[in-house]
Amino acid sequence: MSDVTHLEALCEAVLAVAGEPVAVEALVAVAGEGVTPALVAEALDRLAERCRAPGRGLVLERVAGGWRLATRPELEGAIRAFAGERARSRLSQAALETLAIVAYRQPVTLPEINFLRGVSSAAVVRTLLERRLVRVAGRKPVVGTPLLYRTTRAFLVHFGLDDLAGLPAPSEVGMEDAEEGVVGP
Amino acid sequence: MSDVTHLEALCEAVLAVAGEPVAVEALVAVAGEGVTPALVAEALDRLAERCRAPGRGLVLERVAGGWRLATRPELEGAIRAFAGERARSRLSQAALETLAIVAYRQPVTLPEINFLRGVSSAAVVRTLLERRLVRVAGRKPVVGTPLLYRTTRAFLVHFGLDDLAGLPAPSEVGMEDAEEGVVGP
Amino acid sequence: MDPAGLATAEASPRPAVVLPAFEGPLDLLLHLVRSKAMSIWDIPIAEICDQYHAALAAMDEPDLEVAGEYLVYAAWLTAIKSRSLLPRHEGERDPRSELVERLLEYHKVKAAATELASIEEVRRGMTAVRIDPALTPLAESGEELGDIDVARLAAALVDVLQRFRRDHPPHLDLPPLRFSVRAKILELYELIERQRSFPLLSHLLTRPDRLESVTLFVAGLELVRLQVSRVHQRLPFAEIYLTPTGVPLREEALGDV
Repeated sequence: MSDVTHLEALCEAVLAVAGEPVAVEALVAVAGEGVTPALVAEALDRLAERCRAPGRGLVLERVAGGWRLATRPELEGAIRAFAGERARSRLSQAALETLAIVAYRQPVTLPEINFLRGVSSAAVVRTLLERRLVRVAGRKPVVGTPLLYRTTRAFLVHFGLDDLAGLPAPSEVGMEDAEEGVVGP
Repeated sequence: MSDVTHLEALCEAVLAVAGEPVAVEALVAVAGEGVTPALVAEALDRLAERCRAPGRGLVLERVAGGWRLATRPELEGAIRAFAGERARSRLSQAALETLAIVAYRQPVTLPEINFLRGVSSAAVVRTLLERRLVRVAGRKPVVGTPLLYRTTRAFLVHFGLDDLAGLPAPSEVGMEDAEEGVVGP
Repeated sequence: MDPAGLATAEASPRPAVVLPAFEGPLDLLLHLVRSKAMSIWDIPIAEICDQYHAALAAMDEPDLEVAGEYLVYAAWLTAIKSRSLLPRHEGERDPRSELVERLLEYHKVKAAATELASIEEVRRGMTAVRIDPALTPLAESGEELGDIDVARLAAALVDVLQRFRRDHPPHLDLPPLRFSVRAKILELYELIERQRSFPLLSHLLTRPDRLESVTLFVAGLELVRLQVSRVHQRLPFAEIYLTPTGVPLREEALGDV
């Protein structure tokens, strides 16, 4: 068995038990001596390619700075039926708005979120903390030293982002549209 | 995509998240109408066959109660290395609790930590010392002069705090405050 | 139930809301500007205030905090309007520009939220693969230190303290008994013998001391057990009558009570 073939099997096995994204460096570390990051990258490429074949139920995706195996989104119905779950609840509009503010403006404080949304968002932030989609990242050195919030690794996984740079650019989310549509003469 | 191809993907996805052996009947039940046990058996055969290809890290096994996906036994070394590596970079629930006690109650002794947690925490404190999250800060002038522990500079850096006054009261992060009524030993 | 409103209608048994739900005064204002194609530079304050009023009236339960948010906005809009009517000094900003900026910023937030929602729509169908290793099960090894923040630390402290309190309940203070069952049995016996049909419930309810009522009730049960008295109650919660059976009460039968 060639090195890369063995490495591919190793990556698949490790990722399958990890249950979360694993960094290339971590795979290099467990692969043993003489294995370079380039070799691991090649093995991961092959693994991703193989997962794309018809009849496969898994996808290999790059999220949160690592690689993760997950089930194909099309198979959601079967997975849910098996687990006996109802449809997973989506995030509410309030949660999505708050998350968008934290994501694009981090680090950000609760008063800043309240100001931008025009409503008190304390309860929403608390729920996002519980769901581990945002985290506390220190305090802002202003009057009242409010807590600062940032998004988490779980946020990146939830939205399939490799890092924050992968967030859709503001222009992609209709800023020009806003200028034209909203602003009158 | 043929029925069996789709079914193969479905079986792989369900087995990959099931966490326990899955009976053929359970797969038939989630596969939807018109799918027979024979068809599922064929899909499982194909899945098993495909897992035997070089470069695959998973095996499909028949065990009591049904079928399960597991890692290839030869890769156990890598899996164990990965598990060990991961344990080193993680904090157990016990360690998190102990760190919380040191952070909020410092300076604090090991007997005081044991008293609050209700279990011996010596090993956990040692781990936190090794991880440089807590440090020894003198001895308490009581019988036995136990060592006093405090959090470190690295602790503050990790949590983004300037000083210990920045630690939030539980109520500030949406936890009901459990302080009242709890006394030290 | 869901104070933060994170779950959607899908997870809630309530019927879908007919009115479009607004996240607050800013959201409603943005909606009005867009749907009525009104100029952002010339927002009719009176109409907006009417709409705010309608939104508040449509709420199931008036919420002071939410009402306050609408009021603050109404006041702010009124202030902008009145300032924009005054002549401006040279170089002074148009008082309406802050409103325009806020609406634009909020519009961006909503657009980003929509974007996140569409990503989530696809991704929530995916589940992380988690299979068992062939031989040694993978121990649950806690969490990545990098994923732990002070909120988790505070939560861990609360866990410890709650568990501590559960394992160390406060001591029960047992005050000495102020009434003896034996004395109450004798007292009740006399009352029953005298009245033939004694209303126990009324008697219990008029005792000033709850402990005395409890002791009397136990004494009543003792009399029934000793077959000195019968008990009648016609309906649940109705009066309880004790009547003598004719069997005399012998003090030695009381034993240790």
